[in-house]
Amino acid sequence: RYEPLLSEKDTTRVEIGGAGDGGDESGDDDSPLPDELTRDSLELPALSEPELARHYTRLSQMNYGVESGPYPLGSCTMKYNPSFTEDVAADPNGAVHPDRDDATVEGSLELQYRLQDYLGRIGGMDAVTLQPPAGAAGELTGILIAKAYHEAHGNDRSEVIIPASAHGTNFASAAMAGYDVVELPSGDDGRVDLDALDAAVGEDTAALMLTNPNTVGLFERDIETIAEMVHDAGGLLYYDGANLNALLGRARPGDMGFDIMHYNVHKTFATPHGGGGPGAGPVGVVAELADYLPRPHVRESDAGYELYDPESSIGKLHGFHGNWLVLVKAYAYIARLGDAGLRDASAKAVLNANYLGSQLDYDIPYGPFHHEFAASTGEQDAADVAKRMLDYGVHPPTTKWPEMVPEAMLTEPTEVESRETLDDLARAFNAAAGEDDATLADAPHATTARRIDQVSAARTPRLSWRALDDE
Amino acid sequence: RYEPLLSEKDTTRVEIGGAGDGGDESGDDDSPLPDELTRDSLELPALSEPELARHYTRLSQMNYGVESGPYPLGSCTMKYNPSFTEDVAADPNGAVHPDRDDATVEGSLELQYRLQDYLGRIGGMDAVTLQPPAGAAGELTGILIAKAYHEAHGNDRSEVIIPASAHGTNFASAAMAGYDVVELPSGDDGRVDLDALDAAVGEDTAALMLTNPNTVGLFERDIETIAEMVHDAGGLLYYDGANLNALLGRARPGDMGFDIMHYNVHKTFATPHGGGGPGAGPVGVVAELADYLPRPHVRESDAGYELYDPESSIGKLHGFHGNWLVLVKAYAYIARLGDAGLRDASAKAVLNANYLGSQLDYDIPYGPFHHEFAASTGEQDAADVAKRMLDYGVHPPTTKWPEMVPEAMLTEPTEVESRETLDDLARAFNAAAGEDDATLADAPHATTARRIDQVSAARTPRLSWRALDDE
Amino acid sequence: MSGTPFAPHTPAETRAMLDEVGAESEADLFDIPDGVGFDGVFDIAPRTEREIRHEVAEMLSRNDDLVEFMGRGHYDHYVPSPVDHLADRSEFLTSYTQYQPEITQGFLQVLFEYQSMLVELTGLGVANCSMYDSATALAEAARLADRVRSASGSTVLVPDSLRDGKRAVLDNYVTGSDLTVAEYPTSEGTADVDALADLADAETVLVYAENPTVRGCIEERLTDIGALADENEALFCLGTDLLALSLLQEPASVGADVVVGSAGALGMPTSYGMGLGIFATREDYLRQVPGRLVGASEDGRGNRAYTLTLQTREQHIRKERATSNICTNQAWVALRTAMHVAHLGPDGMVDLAEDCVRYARDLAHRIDEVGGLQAPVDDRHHFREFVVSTDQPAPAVAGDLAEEGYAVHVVGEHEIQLCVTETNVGAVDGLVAALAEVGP
Amino acid sequence: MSGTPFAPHTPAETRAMLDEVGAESEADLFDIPDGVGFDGVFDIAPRTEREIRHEVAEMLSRNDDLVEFMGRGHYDHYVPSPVDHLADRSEFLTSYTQYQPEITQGFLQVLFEYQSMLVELTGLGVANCSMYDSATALAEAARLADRVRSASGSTVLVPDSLRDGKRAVLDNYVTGSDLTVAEYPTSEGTADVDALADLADAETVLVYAENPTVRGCIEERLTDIGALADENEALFCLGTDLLALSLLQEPASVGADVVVGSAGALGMPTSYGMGLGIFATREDYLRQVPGRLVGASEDGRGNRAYTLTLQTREQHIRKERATSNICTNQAWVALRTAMHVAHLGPDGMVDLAEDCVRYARDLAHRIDEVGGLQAPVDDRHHFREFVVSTDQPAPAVAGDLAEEGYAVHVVGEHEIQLCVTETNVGAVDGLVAALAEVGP
Repeated sequence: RYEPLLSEKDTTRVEIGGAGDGGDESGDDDSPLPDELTRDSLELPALSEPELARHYTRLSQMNYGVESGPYPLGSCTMKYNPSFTEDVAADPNGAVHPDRDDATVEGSLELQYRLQDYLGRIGGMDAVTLQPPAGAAGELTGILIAKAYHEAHGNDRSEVIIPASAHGTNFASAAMAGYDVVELPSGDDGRVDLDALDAAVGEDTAALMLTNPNTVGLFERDIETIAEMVHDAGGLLYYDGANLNALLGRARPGDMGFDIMHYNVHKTFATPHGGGGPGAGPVGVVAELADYLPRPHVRESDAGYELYDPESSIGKLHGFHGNWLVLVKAYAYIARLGDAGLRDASAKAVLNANYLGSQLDYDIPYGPFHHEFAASTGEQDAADVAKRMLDYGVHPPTTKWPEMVPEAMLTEPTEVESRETLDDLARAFNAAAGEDDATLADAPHATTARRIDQVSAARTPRLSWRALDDE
Repeated sequence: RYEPLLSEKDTTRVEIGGAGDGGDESGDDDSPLPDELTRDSLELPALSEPELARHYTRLSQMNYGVESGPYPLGSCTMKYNPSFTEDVAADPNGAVHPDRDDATVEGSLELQYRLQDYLGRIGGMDAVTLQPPAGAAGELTGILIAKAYHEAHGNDRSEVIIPASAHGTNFASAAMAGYDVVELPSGDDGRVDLDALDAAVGEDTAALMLTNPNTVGLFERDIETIAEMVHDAGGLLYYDGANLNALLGRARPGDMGFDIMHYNVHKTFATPHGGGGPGAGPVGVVAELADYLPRPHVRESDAGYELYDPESSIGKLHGFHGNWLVLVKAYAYIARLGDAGLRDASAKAVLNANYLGSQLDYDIPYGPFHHEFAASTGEQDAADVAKRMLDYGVHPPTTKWPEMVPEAMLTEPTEVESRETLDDLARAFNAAAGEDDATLADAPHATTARRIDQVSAARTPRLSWRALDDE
Repeated sequence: MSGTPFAPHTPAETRAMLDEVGAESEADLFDIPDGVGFDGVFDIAPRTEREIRHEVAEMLSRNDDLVEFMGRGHYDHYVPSPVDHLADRSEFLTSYTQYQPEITQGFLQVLFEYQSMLVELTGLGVANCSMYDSATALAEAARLADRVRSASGSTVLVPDSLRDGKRAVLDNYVTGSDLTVAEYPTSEGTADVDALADLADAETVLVYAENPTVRGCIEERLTDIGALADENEALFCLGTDLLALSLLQEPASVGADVVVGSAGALGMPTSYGMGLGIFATREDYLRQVPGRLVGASEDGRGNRAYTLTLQTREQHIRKERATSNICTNQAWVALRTAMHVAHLGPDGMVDLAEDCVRYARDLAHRIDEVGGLQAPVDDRHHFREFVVSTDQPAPAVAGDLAEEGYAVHVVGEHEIQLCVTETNVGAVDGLVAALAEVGP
Repeated sequence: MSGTPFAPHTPAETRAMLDEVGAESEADLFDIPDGVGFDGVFDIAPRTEREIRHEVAEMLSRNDDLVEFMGRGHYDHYVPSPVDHLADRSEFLTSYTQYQPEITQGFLQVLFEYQSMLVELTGLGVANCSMYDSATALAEAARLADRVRSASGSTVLVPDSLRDGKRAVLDNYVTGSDLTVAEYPTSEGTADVDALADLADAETVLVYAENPTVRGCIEERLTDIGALADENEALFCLGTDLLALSLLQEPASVGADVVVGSAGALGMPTSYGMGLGIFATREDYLRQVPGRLVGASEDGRGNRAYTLTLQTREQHIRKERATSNICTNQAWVALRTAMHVAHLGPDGMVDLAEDCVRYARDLAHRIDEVGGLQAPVDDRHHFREFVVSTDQPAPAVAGDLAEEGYAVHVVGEHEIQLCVTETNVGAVDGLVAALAEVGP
């Protein structure tokens, strides 16, 4: 099955300008600008609406989504995205310009305020900003808040400590904020090694960034001790919210001693991932850090709600107010579940991970795990096993990460899968377990596209149809 | 690829009643009805929303729609259905109860009035009812109007004349109204045989039902003579609007002498076919017949618009006001195209049919045709050829009908197809032309489901999952 | 824009295609005699998508924004969002009738599941893919009775309270047959079974009753009515709706031969009456069923597959001897209805149905406490709706209520009818207050 | 409802699964020390779909219903309906980043086409899959300049009229580098190129200019700015938007090294500022590009196939040495934008862009005729928007206009700014009348 590029179907080159002199005010069809201010021509695909509808329909059918089947990508929390949240977000009354006077968008402010409040309760945080447009942006926000806090307190701290098993964004975000990254090796039990932490932490420590449960699903049992060590050294504790779906209603970062956290609403709160985005990465902080939040922030006022600039605000992380539509969907999802639903979501997410883990023929080195686990394919190449799983009509887990597990298959089924689906997944895993390397290396066999050559893609980058034409 | 039935996934049996006495008014969870008024239990599928979303998503992917590819079903006018018409129809302000006092639904009445007006102009008719919920219902409406007209004029007429090549619904609708059907053989040129008509028409003739262009795409050149013959005999002329897409802005049934017509808005005006429906079959009549239209009818009033019962109304063809959502979509489509667009739609529909016809290796016995043509597969079985076309990823035409063409492939590409798509279609046709009977009889080979056994389906009807369970 | 935005032809492509078919111009392709050609204008201005959305929104905003407490055969239940999103997938929405089952297994399976749900709900062996609405379904039931019972008589008995819409459609559908329609009396909102017993005789081919009835009453003597029909060798046709079926007596258990009614209460918003007609019957009458049927079969590899079946009943094959003229039906609405039923599940169906009994009971109780109003008028259990009597003229009460923002039915000089479901139960306080103001 | 409606587990299934994993209860599965366990409540009541739809609709209806004549980097263009319907297909909407390209060819191809459209529009060789918005795209451009020009200096020059939102984001993104941001003056709404020439020096690593500028002016000396950057071995970064790109000077032709800006003007409604950042640059800097890139390759059968490529630039591989921390991006918005561009086609793009010049020109002309108002303030050609000076205090004028139903920008003590596109051009008569009332 092959769908031609739009450019291979039909393109038109439009010539621009010619007659106009820029002073023409007759409203006719001549170019309204002098030629020197315009481009000469524009060539783009030109297709009718029916042709476009078929193009995109066919392409969609060549794509796997959460409604296609299980999507157990570890650390990605690929939940079902309730369609009613789309309807809620589509409300035309929410489609306002971001520069509107805040007194004229009381409804939008109220929704934001309520979501700030919900997130604060769920995370045990005192204040929450909704502005960061993604998890990584949330991390940068949080680290900038830590930096501003330290600077305001006359502390010149240069290091951020991050476990080796952390998400890559942690490292990159800390570096973007100008920090040196101190990488913390995992202990034998897969958790933070307190001795290593003790060695790393000190007066240069601006913050420790931690995911809990960590990226193999283990709860950092020593979190209270960890928090004490970091705080005693004058550092702050940052919580990476990627794995929050494990803990809803069971534990809160704020209660564990974290000072700053981000929420991945496109994970925990079921907003769709959209093929890579948009997400949203709200950041919660303890009261002491509230004055550093990005501006503007929403608060209650006499008249209802208003925007204001926190006193020591770090500034902005988005040109406007972040990813509004995503935030509305998150609000709707949280409202749908409520206390009991949120708590149940985590319970079922953890149950599903444990059940699936129990059905696999592969070793799972670390436990007890919560919402996700890292199985090891041992002698087999995890990436090949994943490709082979495609032949069974399921999406494979995250592979070869984190590195603490050799040939890792980081698997997070989420709460939405049924036992039957988990059994299907287990069958797909286990079928690959017995196969020879040649079969695996050649997989997948049953997909529209066979194994794709990554090396030539990178060696000879062809990143546009113009690049293809030039060949 | 197989998707289990809902019943094969999970069902629950709910027991009903028990505690309730019917007099319970405490609002608790007990059954609010006495047991003797309720069923004992109910067993139905019980699945979570994510499971349902996947079920229906997968089933949709096992279905071919207009956005999947060309759909040249002759006589069905499978146009692209513009998605904006869905948005227009989804307006919650249009979601009113059908019994609302007409003074409180002025907006709904205005839309209906405008659509009546548009359809009248397009068909050359003086008054239009929107009530019939489908083309066949429109036919019955029209024939009942003819019957009421004749009865009101003291004419006891018992026959409706219908060409042999007409749609099956024409025969069935006339019969439902109590008429004897007089079938008119086609002339050698594929059109109405005037001699045969002359022999058939007479004082028993209530009406002649005619499609123009007819079901092999030929315009009935003698339509003026035909109309004169029928009118002279005291009969009425009924126009089956199934093929109206051939004539928009080029000819109007009213101008040809037709007294009554129906419109298939799900054909000509691009409302989606929905896997078999809903459609809508508005009926237009000349002024003399306007008093017979179904009740209620929309007209202008001092205050705006109102419902009224036409003086000699035939009554009703739908419990309420017909298929509202479909009518809104038709209104939006007509408004989008306007005069020039409607005229162009027919021009391109006819051009596409002629172009496609010119590319086929099969004989097309009758012409010049307009928006559709009937190719003959000659020695090959037309149904087998159609099955083989499925292997080329296209939807085949209507087969083995009308019977005046042996092994007919009645083909109507509509205006929405591009030359490239028509060439693809022609390739699919022509590829089958050279193939042996065994290959054809075994086709399709590349589809999810292979050739389906129709005989056993009819011989051993299994029409529900309960029937499957009982086996 | 000089043409339709939905055709892809550039002028150059049009020219090339005309050349290919040997025509000078598009006009040359039309074989229309001069006398009947049209060269006038419709005077319909083309508008953009945006303009039309604005125009229709503007038009429909002129409907008064009233909270509706209306029913009488057309009900408002909340349609879960996934129904909209999944049913709008173009593979479903834009497909045709499944004449090529090999590439339309998806829709066929949905329709098979829809039929199966009706079989479960009615207890009858066969359900078709859909009729237009409950009125046409009833009319087709009468025609079925005519075919299977024509030797014995020609009378169809319907309640005197039958909605005009149903009666008028029934009259039109039997106009070509020998059937005559007669009414039997009702009392306290349900069938007067004793009177019905007097009327039913050997001439009777069909007895029609409803549960709930048009006044919202739950019929208590269905078994007696079924027996009466049976004694007279008439078919017993029961009119109902999908939600009522989930809670009230199973039709098969009371002797129903045909079940008709509205399915549109589930799956569709209140679209000015657009809906879906249920049609289910005993397997005995399978070959007399109107409309489309989907059956299970096998494909060439022995896998289960679905297909339209028993098409020899239908108009495109049997022409004037078909069981009905129906062709285009309400398949997409059936798909939506099946999705809604599946989304509710049996628990959700029964819970909602029981709520509809409670809502009506509780609202009637509250209204009855208002001086000058009596509710329910009928001494019956009610489903969703009931009749209220007022001391004031009912049209004036309804008019006053409209001023207050509520739409209700006027069903008698001093009777209004109210329907309450999960979609308007939140507004009952306001309604009761308004009624207390204007009703007594 | 005692749990999430989006998990399928019945109590019996839960029990069976617990047994399978050897746990007594769900609580046993949580390995949480007592000290940090949470057994409180959030006090968030669960609501039904229907209730939440009603609740949010109610909340958002409290936004004042104003016709917006607003722009300054965020624009309202009509998004054709097929964009909504096609982008909402769940295979697109609910998919993740394409880590398994064999089953995500559809989205990859869409992103490849999006990148290709940007290459056509900018004339540059490389475009990424998306940044969050124009502000973060500009900030990433500065960081790219830092990487490729760090040997030569550390100054980023931006116009003094730069939106606060962009400036504030830029400041945060360069906080970890040695870059300093300095402003150059603007005059008549565009760059003061002579002053810029005085400021640009060997320390300069990036010169940023916008076309159109934040005041809606079309920059007339882009080539000079590009040359200035070039002379100082600085990168020339041009900020613009997709529609402007279709008509105004091609960035590559004026020497742009990086193009950033907003694509969200096409593909998205005005979602309170949610959008999509363009990022395109010369192929020279390919390996320094932030964010995701889709490349063409082949599959095992030799068929063309698409895949994410050059991932070694990215955080999940390169960690703290990545070109950016971006992971989740705006892919689905890019998909919508590509669909909108494809729907317009080149003719539609240019027509709409030309209309945006005419609309602004004509509206300014009409306003200028009102006594007490001058428009446009800047002696430039304008794109969509322009500044108006009033004799009255601008905030008061804006407040009065809001009373009349119009939302505008206040950009100075006596300056307001107006933006006009196809979506509000129908309301200009009212706006002009209101302005004539409140402005002078």
